[in-house]
Amino acid sequence: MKTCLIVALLTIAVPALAADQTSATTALTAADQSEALAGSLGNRWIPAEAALKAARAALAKQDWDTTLTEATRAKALADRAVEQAREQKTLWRDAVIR
Amino acid sequence: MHAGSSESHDLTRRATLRLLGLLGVVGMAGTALADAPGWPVEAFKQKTEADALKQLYGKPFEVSDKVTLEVPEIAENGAVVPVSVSTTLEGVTSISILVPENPFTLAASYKMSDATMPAIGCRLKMAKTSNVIALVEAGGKIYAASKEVKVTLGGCGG
Amino acid sequence: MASTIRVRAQANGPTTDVQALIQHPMDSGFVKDSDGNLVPPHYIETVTFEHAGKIVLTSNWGPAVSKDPYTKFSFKGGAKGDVLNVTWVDNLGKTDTVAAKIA
Amino acid sequence: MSLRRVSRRLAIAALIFSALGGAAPAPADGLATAAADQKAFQAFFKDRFPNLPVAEFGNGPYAVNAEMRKQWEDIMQFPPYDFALDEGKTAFETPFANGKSYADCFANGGIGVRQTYPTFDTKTGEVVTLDLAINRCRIANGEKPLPYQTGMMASITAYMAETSRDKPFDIKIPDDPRAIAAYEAGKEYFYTRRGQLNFACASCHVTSAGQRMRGDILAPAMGILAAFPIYRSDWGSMGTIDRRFTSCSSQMRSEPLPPQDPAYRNVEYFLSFMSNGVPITGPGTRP
Repeated sequence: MKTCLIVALLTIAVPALAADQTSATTALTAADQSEALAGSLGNRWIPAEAALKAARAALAKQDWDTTLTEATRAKALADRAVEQAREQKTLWRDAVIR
Repeated sequence: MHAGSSESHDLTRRATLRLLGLLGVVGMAGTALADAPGWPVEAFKQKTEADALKQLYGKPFEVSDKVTLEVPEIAENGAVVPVSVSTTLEGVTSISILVPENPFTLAASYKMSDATMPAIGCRLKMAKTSNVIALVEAGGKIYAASKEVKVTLGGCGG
Repeated sequence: MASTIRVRAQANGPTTDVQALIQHPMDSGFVKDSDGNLVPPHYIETVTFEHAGKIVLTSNWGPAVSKDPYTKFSFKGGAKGDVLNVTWVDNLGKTDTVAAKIA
Repeated sequence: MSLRRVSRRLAIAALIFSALGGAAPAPADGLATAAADQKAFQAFFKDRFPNLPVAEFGNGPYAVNAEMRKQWEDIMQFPPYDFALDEGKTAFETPFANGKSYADCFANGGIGVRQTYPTFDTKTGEVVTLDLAINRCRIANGEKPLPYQTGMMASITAYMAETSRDKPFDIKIPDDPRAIAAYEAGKEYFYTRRGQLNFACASCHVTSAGQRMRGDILAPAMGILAAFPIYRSDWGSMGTIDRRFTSCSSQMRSEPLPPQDPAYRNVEYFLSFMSNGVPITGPGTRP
């Protein structure tokens, strides 16, 4: 529960800070990694792809704030996709008509 | 390619006619000639039932149980709504279909000869839920029937 | 190139039953393409069905007629082997015509 | 939090399951499983729609909704796929530059064979759909492959389906571990939730079959591919199974796979096998 709270606080706190190039590229790299993992599990989400694209476009324009926001969003979506794919590895069997 | 062979020539002709129309040289016939001959251009521009009726027939209609309008209650897709109109009236000279909630009210108008059976089937687009009004011109009078068709958003069409 | 008009005309006792399907986009001018630009209006304005020198039906259409438009009607007369001429003209001045045999 | 707990519990269950030897069925067992799956699948739909003859399952939403059926019957008086059908027949009958034709690539000259696709090719160890077979035929004869989703591919498959109308789906799984693996992969794909909306194919076409999704009626999964290719009013044009699969994926906010991706081919194999006995109705029309 405590970790959850800290994570929640961090998530809220991040956009409030002015982003710089380092934080933006770090966030984008992390998002790319999460999305690659989702892809390897055969579960890339369209909105995650869209957020990544927006982040890359913002990075090219050196708009660090937008890069950070979009990359953070992309990573959150990609992480959820990874979680979904991992759960479904076993859960799908429950849906099979027998 | 047969369909487009005379296009450029024709567009020039049409542009000329439009221009002449604007100058008032061709006068009343000007706008009509710019479109297919005989096509009721003004009637197709109208946005209300009353205006379309006025342009098309210039007289009011009376609701008649001798006019049968067949439409679905809920359209499976607003892009393709089967509509059929038939009547037991004698001396039918035209059948028209209005969809008042569409951007333009008049959807289609069919001119019949004395050999044509007074019935027509077609497929229409409907932008949203609307009445569909069938107008039958017979013996110089206008008779009508109307029904509502519900148009819903597709779930799987995105 | 194949005709844009398909006609099924069937002599049925004293009348001939006609169904026609025309390949045409019937763009209304209200729909956007995938790039978000409005597709300009492009629709058939008139279709005529002519049998033995007499026009048995004139369809006047606006942009609310569905894509690949369909027409169904019947007329008195017409015999197997007779020709039914079907012609359309659209708002861009394009046209096509077919001489269909009544079955 | 709770999801994680559930998945952990399931992971333990899966461990026990695989420890008991349940993870990799031997070919004979695999075939028995597929047969049992098919029996249960068809029993489910016959139970869900007790008054519906098997032949009707190929008519999708029109089989289960009277209001839509009436409109469909109107449209079928002169179906909009007629132009594609003509185009497909002409293309099918036109020889390639080398003098050979599609007929040379298929059993029975390609006439009346649609119901046997997808097949499992034991030489290459993969599922071959009709669409893939058509393009392989073209490539083998020095022609360029056709794009998969619409256009000429839809026209040719429309013609081939039409020559197979009323022939029941007759999909075979050979006694080959790779065929069973492909079937199992298709089954897993069909039941796996994916995309931001967290839907599986089964969520709509099994659990909610026959119900409304906004304005549309969800077609039962059994026989759902029998009508392909289809003219959809919504598309205003023809579409193949690939077009339907990719648009289903997109609608679930899941990045679509490329047409004829092995995963799509496997799910087509699974679905068609589940539909054995349902007659081909294609080409079809859909809202």
